[in-house]
Amino acid sequence: MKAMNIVNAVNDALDIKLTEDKSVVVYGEDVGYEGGVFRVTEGLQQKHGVERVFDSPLAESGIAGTAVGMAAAGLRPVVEMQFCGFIYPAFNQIISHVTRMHNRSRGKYKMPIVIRLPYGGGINALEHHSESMEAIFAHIPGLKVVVPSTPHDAKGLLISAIESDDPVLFLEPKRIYRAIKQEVSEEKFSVPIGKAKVLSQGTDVTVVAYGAMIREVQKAMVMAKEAGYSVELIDLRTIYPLDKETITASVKKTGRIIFVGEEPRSFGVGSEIIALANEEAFLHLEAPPKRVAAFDVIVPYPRGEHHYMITPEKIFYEIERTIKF
Amino acid sequence: MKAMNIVNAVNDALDIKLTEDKSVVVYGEDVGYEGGVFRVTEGLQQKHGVERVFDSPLAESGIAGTAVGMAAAGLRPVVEMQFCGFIYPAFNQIISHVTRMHNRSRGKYKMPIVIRLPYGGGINALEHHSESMEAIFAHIPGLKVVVPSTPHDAKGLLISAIESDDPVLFLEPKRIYRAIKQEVSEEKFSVPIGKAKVLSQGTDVTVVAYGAMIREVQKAMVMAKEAGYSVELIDLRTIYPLDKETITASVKKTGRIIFVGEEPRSFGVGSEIIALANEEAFLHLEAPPKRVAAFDVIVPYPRGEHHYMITPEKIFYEIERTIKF
Amino acid sequence: MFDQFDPADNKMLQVIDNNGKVISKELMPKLSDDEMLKLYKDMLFVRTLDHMIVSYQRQGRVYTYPPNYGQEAIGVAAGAVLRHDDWLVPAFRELGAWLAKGATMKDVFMFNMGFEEGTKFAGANHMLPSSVPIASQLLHAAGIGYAVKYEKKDEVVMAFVGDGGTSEGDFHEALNFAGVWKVPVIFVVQNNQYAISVPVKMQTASINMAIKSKAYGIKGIKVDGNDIFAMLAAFRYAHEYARKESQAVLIEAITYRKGAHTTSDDPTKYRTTDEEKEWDLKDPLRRMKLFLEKKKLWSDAEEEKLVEEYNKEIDRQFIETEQTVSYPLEDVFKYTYAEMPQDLRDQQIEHEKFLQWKNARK
Amino acid sequence: MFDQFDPADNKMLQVIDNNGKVISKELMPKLSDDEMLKLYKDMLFVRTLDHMIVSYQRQGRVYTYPPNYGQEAIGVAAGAVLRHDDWLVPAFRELGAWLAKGATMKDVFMFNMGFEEGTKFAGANHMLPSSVPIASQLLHAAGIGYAVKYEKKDEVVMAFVGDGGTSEGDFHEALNFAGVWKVPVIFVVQNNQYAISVPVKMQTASINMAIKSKAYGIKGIKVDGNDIFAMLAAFRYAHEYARKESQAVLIEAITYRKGAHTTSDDPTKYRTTDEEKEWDLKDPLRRMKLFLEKKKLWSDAEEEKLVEEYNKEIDRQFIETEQTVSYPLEDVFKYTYAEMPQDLRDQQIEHEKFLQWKNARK
Ligand SMILES: Cc1ncc(C[n+]2csc(CCOP(=O)(O)OP(=O)(O)O)c2C)c(N)n1
Ligand SMILES: Cc1ncc(C[n+]2csc(CCOP(=O)(O)OP(=O)(O)O)c2C)c(N)n1
Ligand SMILES: [Mg+2]
Ligand SMILES: [Mg+2]
Repeated sequence: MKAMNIVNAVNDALDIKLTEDKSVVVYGEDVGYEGGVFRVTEGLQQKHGVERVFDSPLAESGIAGTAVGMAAAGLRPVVEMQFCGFIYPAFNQIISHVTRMHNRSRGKYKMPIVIRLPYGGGINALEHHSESMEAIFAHIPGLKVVVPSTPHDAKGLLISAIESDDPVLFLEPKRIYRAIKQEVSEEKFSVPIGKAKVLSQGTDVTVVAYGAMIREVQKAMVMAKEAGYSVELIDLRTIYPLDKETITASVKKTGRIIFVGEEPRSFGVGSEIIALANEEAFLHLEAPPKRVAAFDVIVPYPRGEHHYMITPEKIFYEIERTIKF
Repeated sequence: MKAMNIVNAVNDALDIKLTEDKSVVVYGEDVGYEGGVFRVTEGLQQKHGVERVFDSPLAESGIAGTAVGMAAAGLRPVVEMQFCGFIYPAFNQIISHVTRMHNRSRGKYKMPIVIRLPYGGGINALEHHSESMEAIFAHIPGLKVVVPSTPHDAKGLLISAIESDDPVLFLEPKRIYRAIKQEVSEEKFSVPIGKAKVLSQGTDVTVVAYGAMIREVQKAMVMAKEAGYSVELIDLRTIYPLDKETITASVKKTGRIIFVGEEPRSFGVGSEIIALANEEAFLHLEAPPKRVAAFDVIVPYPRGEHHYMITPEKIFYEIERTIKF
Repeated sequence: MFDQFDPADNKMLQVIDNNGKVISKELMPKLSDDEMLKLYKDMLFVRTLDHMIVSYQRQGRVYTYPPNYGQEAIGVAAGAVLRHDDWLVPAFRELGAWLAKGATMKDVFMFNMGFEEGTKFAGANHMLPSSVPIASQLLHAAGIGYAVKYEKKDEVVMAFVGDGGTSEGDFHEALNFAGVWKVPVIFVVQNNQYAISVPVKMQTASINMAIKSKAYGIKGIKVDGNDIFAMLAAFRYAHEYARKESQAVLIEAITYRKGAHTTSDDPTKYRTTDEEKEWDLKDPLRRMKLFLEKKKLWSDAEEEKLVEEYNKEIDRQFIETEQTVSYPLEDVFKYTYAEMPQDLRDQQIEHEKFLQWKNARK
Repeated sequence: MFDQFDPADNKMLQVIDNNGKVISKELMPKLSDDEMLKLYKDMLFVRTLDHMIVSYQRQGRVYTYPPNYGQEAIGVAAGAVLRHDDWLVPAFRELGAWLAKGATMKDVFMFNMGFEEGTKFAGANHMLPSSVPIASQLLHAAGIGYAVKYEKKDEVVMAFVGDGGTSEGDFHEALNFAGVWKVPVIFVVQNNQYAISVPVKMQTASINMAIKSKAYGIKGIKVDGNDIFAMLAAFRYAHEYARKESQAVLIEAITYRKGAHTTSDDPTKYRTTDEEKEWDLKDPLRRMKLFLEKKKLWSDAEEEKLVEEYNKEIDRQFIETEQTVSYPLEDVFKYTYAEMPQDLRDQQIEHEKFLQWKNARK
């Protein structure tokens, strides 16, 4: 066991897979020599060589598109998009090829590609550096979308992602990159894709969240506890495919469900969670399923971000309103 | 009044705006000389000149990106993306600039851009020619997303879209481009963005749909009528911003709501409709809000499309299940 | 060869003229008579197959089809240099190369009948599916090039794109990556003068397409794409160069799409018969036939007989394909993921319940 | 000039050497002594402002900032040719041009303090906001070029990008559109040798950036970006050419980012002090100062005094900005749409209710 933050854990997972599987290659802008702008890939080029861990030209479509070719030729590329707001130039390659080549070739070519994406707000960054547009990707058939909220899960999920024969969008909540340290095994282990985790048991309301929002919910839960409410917290860990079973079981128990996300509210992951609760547990619902998410606006520059980001107070407020409904 | 199909109606709206406003320009791949692969812009270059209606190089990011520049310089570009599956190379320009320039410049630069996009399946076309990924665009702050289902609305909504100071994604259901003829005024008129239309009044269940699905629902309604069910049909016409009032009023009346769409089901427009019904009319719901949408798979090539497309039978089946819930 | 035909000088590699006369002996690729005949027959086969599919389309037996008519020399010459382990990254108008790589007529039929099975190219080693989003496939070629180099394999990658496709950002990124990574990829631009209705002069202001190589520090050459000997000479040279030097190359093949863009297109709307007639004289089959006739290697009578044989075999296989293909429901679900999510399974089960209800109702 | 410095020959336009000596008289732009002094003072101002912002960042008073240090000549020379109605499409490292167009210090402060107000550039006519998604802005320039031509206005568009930015697909599409449309746009690549940590040789294999112009049939020229006279000569020529001929131009300015990529970056990780020292000799201010000193137009004493004045004024305005800016809640909602949808209004109202509850609780 070793104390790791999320940055260390991702690095460790990459290191393990690079060591045991020669078909793994890691690249992206500044990923090689420097080890990435967040230093997530630090030391990997030195250890595994410049052919396996390297800097690409500044072109996201190029990064995703070449990964498709590499995957077709038998490699397992793990690529980084430098910030969430810079994945969009790669959008065509992702939706047209990363996710469709397997289908188009009727399984002849698998696409074991991992796209790592530091995402989310709260770090006082320039525009385009703070967004949380995972709903867009969750809607794309052929993709799996994964988000860890702890160092342990970051390591285990990334190992699963690299070993998956399907493409995985691996979201890294950069706001908590270094915020949490946890004892994590130095051995190889994996956390399955598609399985949510019940972080706290409760009886009054189910809260579903992921990534950096988990911490915020946990802060709200302290307030809720004081107020005498019993909250069940589910860390989704995978956005697509959703762990319907875990969510359904919980909402059937509590009768109330709140989604907390930092994404724009409309047409988001929250809507899907509400749809799921309706489809799977309609007769158990005692209050309208609720989403606590960002406004449908463009992410503000840093000085406006405090208006925009979901706070523990806001979460508590909605918990209380839902319970009192 | 003149008998028009949707192709004629769109052409007529463009013609009217080109005639009355010199700042309107129309371009895209094959849009100029030939009049577009669907002949939607036929005759416009001949009438309004090659500077105003023209062919662009084959580059969708280029088309959207230059539109941003033109809009900043005071023009009102109306661009065409040739098929729904080819808008993705323009994704970065759309999400990063078309929708953000107004905010980033604090209103100094308006973005009166219309992006026309023939979309949807059912025409036996190659892959990438049949998709229906409007949910992705509806989730993007700063964009308005509009879909007509009749020639009249096509004309009126397009005129509103061109006159809007905000960017509009104008979805054209190509499956019914020529399927419906309707008497449409040759005068200028507009249909407001953000207003749904109740096409049929009913009491048992509300069905929400748009585009080519309206016709399919109407066919299902014949079956429903025979079975003695009274269906209220709402044509959304605008996906963002949603007409909450109309939908809410209807679901409060019927107590049941079904969304019908040809999009992949998860994380789609249907999820948002369900969320809306919950948030606005929870206590009126007598059955779980339902979405009838495509599977979460890649749109099949033509010979598999019949498995994939939503049929009147399927819609009727779900109407009945919801009513009998 | 690259120096001799520097695209900055806008020179074009040509071996025979419009009358099939050799105009540059030193560039004529070494070929036995049989090899020459094979090239011609391959072109003839492509042309015949192409015409047949167009006629199937008219009969409503296949959906949209993009004819190769007029561009046969390029694909056939490419096919002649591609080895079993070399990679083919297709666009959609280089049938000769597809067939050489092991794609079958049935694949092509299935594709145009609307079956994904037809883009699998099950029997074709190292060939990607045909790609619809223009130019995006070029990046796959650069990535394969990287993998080939990384694994120290003796493989060359060849990727196709049209003149219109050179305008896409992915064209740029692909050639740039390939240039920086120094990978053995041959990018082939089939400049057939049009992107649907848009003429090439509205696509780019560069003096030719080959010169775009300079933007990426790679070699480029402009070739008469209707001269099969020129194409073969260029491909052989580029193939050797790419392999030996581990470098990318850009080949511009000047040609003309004699047919429609696809069967849904009507080229008379945007081009003149004068223009078409001018290009008729440059037709790749016509030119090679004149060459072969001069050498007494080929005759009209032989051609007629062969085309008849081709027609028969094509029709036989087409009918066989029509009779055997099917699209079961499960195929809609099976291939979106390598490991199918439970939810998708559930969607299938749910749909099957609906189908049961539907069938029970009848 | 474009023929004299054909990028295919990899020549670079230079007017003064590292010691400020004129090495090519005929290219020296016509300038009065005052005009020369103004250019120098503008560079000095940019450098001073730049250093001050970096120090504010260290004090935690602004967020990330990308220094201009070492690249001042390019922006200042650009600013000297841009007229009131000309358009500036910025990247993020050409402060001299911003200020010349009418962007204020306060704008820059607000931007780096994290206020959208700072990218409005309210007082700058025809200047777009600074653009973060690399190279995407170049397409806006091409579009503005189209509008200018369409409306027959006498306006030139100038757009900036870095060496890294040339790898993006949008770079390609922008130059290609501008080439086909024949619009008066000057594309300026500030080749400062790095894209964050990635050296330019890993960005492209082309012999230089200027040669990429050939892919688009436009003129290109490579210029010593640390030689303000060379930059001015090139900009003046290109501006005249773009206007008169309605044509696009690509200018590559060879320079060096002496500072960090942004204040979050540590360049010692990826480059050597030897390299940095070599470039110190080419510093644009140092070179012009040596030139001016030879002409007895400038002295250390004058410089010291002026910098002190600059520092005071900068600090005064910075403090004023700190004291006056604010970010009311409504600003979060107000600008996403020109016509705000009702739903967004409702979201604001709902949030205000929450804030009332929150305040009541305290
Ligand atoms: C990204 C994208 N945009 C648009 C299309 C629609 N489209 C199909 S073929 C074509 C023209 C292609 O022209 P070119 O590259 O010259 O190839 P050619 O058809 O002449 O062989 C277009 C615009 C597409 N398939 N992909
Ligand atoms: C599309 C996109 N990808 C990545 C980034 C992150 N990023 C910001 S600056 C930069 C390097 C830019 O290098 P260059 O173009 O040479 O300009 P310079 O910083 O050297 O002035 C990168 C990768 C971005 N802003 N936009
Ligand atoms: Mg073409
Ligand atoms: Mg740089």
